[in-house]
Amino acid sequence: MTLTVEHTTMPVLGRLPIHSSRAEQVAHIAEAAKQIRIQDLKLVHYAGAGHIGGDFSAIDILATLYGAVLDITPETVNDPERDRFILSKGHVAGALYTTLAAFGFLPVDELATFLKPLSALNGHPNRNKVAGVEANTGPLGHGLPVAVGHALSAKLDVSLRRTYVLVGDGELQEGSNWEAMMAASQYQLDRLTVIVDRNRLQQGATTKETNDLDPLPEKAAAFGFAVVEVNGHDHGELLDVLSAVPFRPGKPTFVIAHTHKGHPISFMSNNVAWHHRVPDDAEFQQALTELESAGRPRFDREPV
Amino acid sequence: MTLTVEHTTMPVLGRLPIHSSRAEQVAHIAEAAKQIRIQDLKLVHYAGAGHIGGDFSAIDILATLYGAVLDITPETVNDPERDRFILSKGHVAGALYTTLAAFGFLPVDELATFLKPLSALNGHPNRNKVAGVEANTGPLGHGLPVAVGHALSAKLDVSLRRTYVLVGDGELQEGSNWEAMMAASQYQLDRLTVIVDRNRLQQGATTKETNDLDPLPEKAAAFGFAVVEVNGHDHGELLDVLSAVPFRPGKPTFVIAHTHKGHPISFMSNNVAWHHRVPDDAEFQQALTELESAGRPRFDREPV
Amino acid sequence: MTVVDTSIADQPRYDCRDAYVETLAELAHADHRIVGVVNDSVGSSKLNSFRKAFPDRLINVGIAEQDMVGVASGLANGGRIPFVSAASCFLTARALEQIKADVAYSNANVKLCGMSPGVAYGELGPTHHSIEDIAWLRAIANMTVIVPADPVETAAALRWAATSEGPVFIRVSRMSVPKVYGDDYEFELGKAITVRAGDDVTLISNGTVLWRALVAAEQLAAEGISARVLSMPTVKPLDVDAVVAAARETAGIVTAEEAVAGGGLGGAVAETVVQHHPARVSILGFPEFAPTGSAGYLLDRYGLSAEGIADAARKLVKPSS
Amino acid sequence: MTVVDTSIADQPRYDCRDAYVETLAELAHADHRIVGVVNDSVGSSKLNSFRKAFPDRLINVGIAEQDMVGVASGLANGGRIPFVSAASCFLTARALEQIKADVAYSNANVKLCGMSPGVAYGELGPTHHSIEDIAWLRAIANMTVIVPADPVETAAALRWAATSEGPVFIRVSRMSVPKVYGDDYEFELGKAITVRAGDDVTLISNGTVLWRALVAAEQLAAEGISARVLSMPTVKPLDVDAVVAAARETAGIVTAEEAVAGGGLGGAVAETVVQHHPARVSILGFPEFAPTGSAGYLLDRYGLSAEGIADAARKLVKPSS
Ligand SMILES: Cc1ncc(C[n+]2csc(CCOP(=O)(O)OP(=O)(O)O)c2C)c(N)n1
Ligand SMILES: Cc1ncc(C[n+]2csc(CCOP(=O)(O)OP(=O)(O)O)c2C)c(N)n1
Ligand SMILES: [Mg+2]
Ligand SMILES: [Mg+2]
Repeated sequence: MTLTVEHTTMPVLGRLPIHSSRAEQVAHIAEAAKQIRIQDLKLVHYAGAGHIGGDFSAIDILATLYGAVLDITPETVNDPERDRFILSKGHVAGALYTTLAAFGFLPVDELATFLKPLSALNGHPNRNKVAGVEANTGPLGHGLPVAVGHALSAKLDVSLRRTYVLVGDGELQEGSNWEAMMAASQYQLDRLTVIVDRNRLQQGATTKETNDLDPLPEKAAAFGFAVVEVNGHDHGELLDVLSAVPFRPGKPTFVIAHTHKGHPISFMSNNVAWHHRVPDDAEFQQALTELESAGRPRFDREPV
Repeated sequence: MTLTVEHTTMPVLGRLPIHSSRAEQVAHIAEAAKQIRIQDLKLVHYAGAGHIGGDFSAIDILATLYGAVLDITPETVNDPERDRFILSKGHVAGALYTTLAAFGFLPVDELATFLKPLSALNGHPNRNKVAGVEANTGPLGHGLPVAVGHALSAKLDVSLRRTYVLVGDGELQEGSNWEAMMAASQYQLDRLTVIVDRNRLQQGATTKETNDLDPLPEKAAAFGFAVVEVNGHDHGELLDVLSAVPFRPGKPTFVIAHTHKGHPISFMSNNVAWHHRVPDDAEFQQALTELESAGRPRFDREPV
Repeated sequence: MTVVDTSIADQPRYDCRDAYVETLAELAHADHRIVGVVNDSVGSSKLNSFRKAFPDRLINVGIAEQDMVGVASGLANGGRIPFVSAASCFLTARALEQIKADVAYSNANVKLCGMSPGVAYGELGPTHHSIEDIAWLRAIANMTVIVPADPVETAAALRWAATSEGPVFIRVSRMSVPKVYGDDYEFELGKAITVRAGDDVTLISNGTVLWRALVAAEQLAAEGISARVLSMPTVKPLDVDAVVAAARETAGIVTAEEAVAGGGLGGAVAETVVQHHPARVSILGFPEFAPTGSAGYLLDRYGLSAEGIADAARKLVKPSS
Repeated sequence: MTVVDTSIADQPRYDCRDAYVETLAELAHADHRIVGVVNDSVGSSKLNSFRKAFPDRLINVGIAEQDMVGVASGLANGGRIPFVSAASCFLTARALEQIKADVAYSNANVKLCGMSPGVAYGELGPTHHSIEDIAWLRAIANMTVIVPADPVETAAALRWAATSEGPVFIRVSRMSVPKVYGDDYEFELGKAITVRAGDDVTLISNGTVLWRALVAAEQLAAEGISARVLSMPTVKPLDVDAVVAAARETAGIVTAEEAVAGGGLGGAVAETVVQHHPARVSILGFPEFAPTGSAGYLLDRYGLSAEGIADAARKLVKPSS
């Protein structure tokens, strides 16, 4: 199996006009998320590598951010006053590239180079090669300190630009995050938003079995953050929360987005095996069918 | 000024018989703490180096641990079943050496080699050179992970031996500590006790100005510890708390010992300048007079 | 000791992590002090079977490398013999001060096993390439650095480490390799092994590149160039005598390793020859952060193929004008 | 450029951190993008006056080196030019993966200033000795490594760093040194400076050891040995031509640095000569974790004194039988 341009079929969706209604925005994000998932599935299946579980866990968040929240467009990708988004869980680079392509930062057919020799589309994002990437991540626990640094620069500039960083929940086991959270709170970086992809799975097991993060809201609150919990697959909730930050003046925001790894694919969802498994032909077909079937996939937040 | 054996005048105090009364134990610890401070003052003054502020902040804790809590004596210093004490804030090595000498682990006159060429008594403790030292510390944020490792080994051995680790409050800004705390809670290491020397000062400023740890009790509780606060200069409180652990079965203990850097010296106490300043002749004399003057120095816990 | 040398390129290939887990389980059965310590790397270290056999003796601290190494040091204080198993890139870069202070300087009996080192993670990119690990750990005093070349040597080095007291770093390759050694191989610390005799030029290698050096030697032989191939599993302490003999007896040395060009095996060989017997050394390795590509692609691209090694050797034997 | 060379040992001594803060303030006045980033190291980096002058532009993240370097990378993303000032031992050991990923691989415009490197912390012991920093950072691609020898060179290197784009590591010495350079000195990246001409043997040094090499050269001159002294402030990229010329024109090279023996300047020189012009090199540095002792005591103990350097040079010129 080889990935070719034939597999890069996603339409470029772009942004809606600024004054579109909330309902229009939500529908647009939902369509984007659907297209991004379909395209990302093809990338992983045909390239034979990737982190599809974490990709699908994060795509609704990415689609919301790039589709309606971030003040950044392909034209302003180098504007110093752009909002910054840092993908700290860099192993879902495939989801990021696909999202960037969906919103016009990257030619869709360039996705066909994913993981190929000399491609800009490495297994982890490289800001020197891909427009729209703000930080070279991959080792966990790096994005949050970098985001704090950017939020500090904005504060020094007395700028209103915002910084968003998406971290994995397992990733929060890295102490560097807690160092950064203390500093963010000390410097009252209320234009910094940390989004946790709270899928309760890490590479080899559940977070609970490995090194439990709970009570996560209490941890984040004790580290000086305003904490909000959302359904991380509900575009409306995500849009409302991510565009409303800060919630408490002077406090950075910690959004716990409850998600499922592999959502919404029946056989992937909440299944640790899909951290970096590659769907075979049958699995690929089934996943494609599930994604293309009408209706918005249902996600009920688990009892914690 | 040169440190010589003439300056190593401290009596060896040793331990009281096991069945001594609490009052006797407390009096013994108080006497030990006094002698250790006098000796440590001489070390720093005559050697011309050391961290006297942090030493004096921690000496009551050290004297309580070695004087009445830890199941370790000069004879059992290599016994696999001994309790372990790890000084994570390794910059107060002088206080540790002096305490070890007070309780017979080290000849008192060897203290005269403090910081001298080829001495075992380095500016930070070396477990390969000094009996009673369990870990080579100095870089902050190392002792707690090591203590977790030891507590795990005890648990694997189904042993009742305990692990105590003393950390600085500024030190808790290191993320490695929070990694270790998550693991300690995950593994339910209830025979592990973390003692924080909560003097609210770090190297260059207050913790509050630098990177505030508060609300520290909430942080530790959210990381799965049973939290207890004590007056870190009150030998009775320290004895009661440190010998009563664990407080919650299955939970490691986090003892916040409220202290003053430089306690009880009038001009050092709670003064950041004394992190590693060396008392000149006049200061030395005054400090000595204050230490030798009768009565137990008073320490009122600050309103937080 | 037997050296498997006929048409090595055609032999079956092995992922050394399999030898790693087999050996670790064997050692753990024999010695209750042995424990594993991981950073959510049970799967990537292939330790699922180990966990099944010794559920209490596989300590997973979560994604927290500093804690992982500190915990290992504490476990050693408690009498355990911890084998830390984590991707070499994260183990060495993230926990370097713990490796220095808690392991090397503390002289703790901790075995650091750097899994999937070099460019094994291929397309995952430079953040996941562990090409600096050898240079980094070699710079730390009291640290033994071992880079086995095949599953036999991996197992032998692990057995040696389990019974020797003190800090050891062992690279455990993921990129599959043919067997270089027969099963009678015994690991000797600090000793080079002449896996092929020769007088014209010397190839010094280890890890996943050693068998490529053997193939290069065959290619050179076909051209009438007799290449000595030294296997150098121990980068630190280095076998000074073997390097000096090579410097003295052949036209020059090519070092080839799955690592940065300089500071590692090549650096150690260079420092040895200049201090004992100056000679030409060609140091092969990665000179930069690699672009996207598979591990095999990257090795070839940077001359760590049989062809690349043979080329470097030819230049030493017949320097162009 | 003038070189101060008469009886250098008798000249006044300077703590290079003073030149550091003066220059940083001067740069910060001229360019609003410059900020300091510290880990509770305001005092130990002597930045109290800087903080007074630029209260908002000194970011103290607390005792948290990983965060410090990550924050610096983020500040650079926001258009700032961060100068990270922290004890070199903690900066490099504790934040190595951040240095690799967030700074070097990201090609972020971050200047890493390793304060009080080498054995400056003397009696504080090996945990505080930063003797591995050069070897560690040299192994990382896209990383410039500079080790200035005196306050003049420290200031010049900082000015260069402020106006050049990209990652730089600069060691800022605490152990006091005489001035080697006149005030007209200009820093040129990757260029050795012949601070003393000579034909018999070459001494290559930098940092706090350079002036000792100059004294050694005087001692050797008294015995009729003409020693060339090369100042090598840039360890990476190395001045290959100057090293090759030394290898070609003199009997051998002594490298002397306040660092581990191997992997750093000595390693870089060794790798260069074996690949371009094999020659004898004697690599001076620390071969182990140092025992208790002051910085001066330790330098002497490990042959990094004028006498030790001269001794090594004599052996190259007149090899004993
Ligand atoms: C420092 C570091 N250690 C280990 C890894 C290997 N690793 C890659 S992904 C992953 C699991 C991440 O889990 P989580 O953060 O929960 O992400 P998600 O569930 O969204 O995939 C691990 C351990 C890494 N990339 N970086
Ligand atoms: C990793 C690391 N960073 C920086 C230092 C330098 N340092 C030594 S002591 C100290 C302050 C410690 O403050 P705290 O932990 O509160 O200790 P105490 O107040 O008891 O002295 C600092 C920053 C260090 N030893 N290790
Ligand atoms: Mg997860
Ligand atoms: Mg303190």
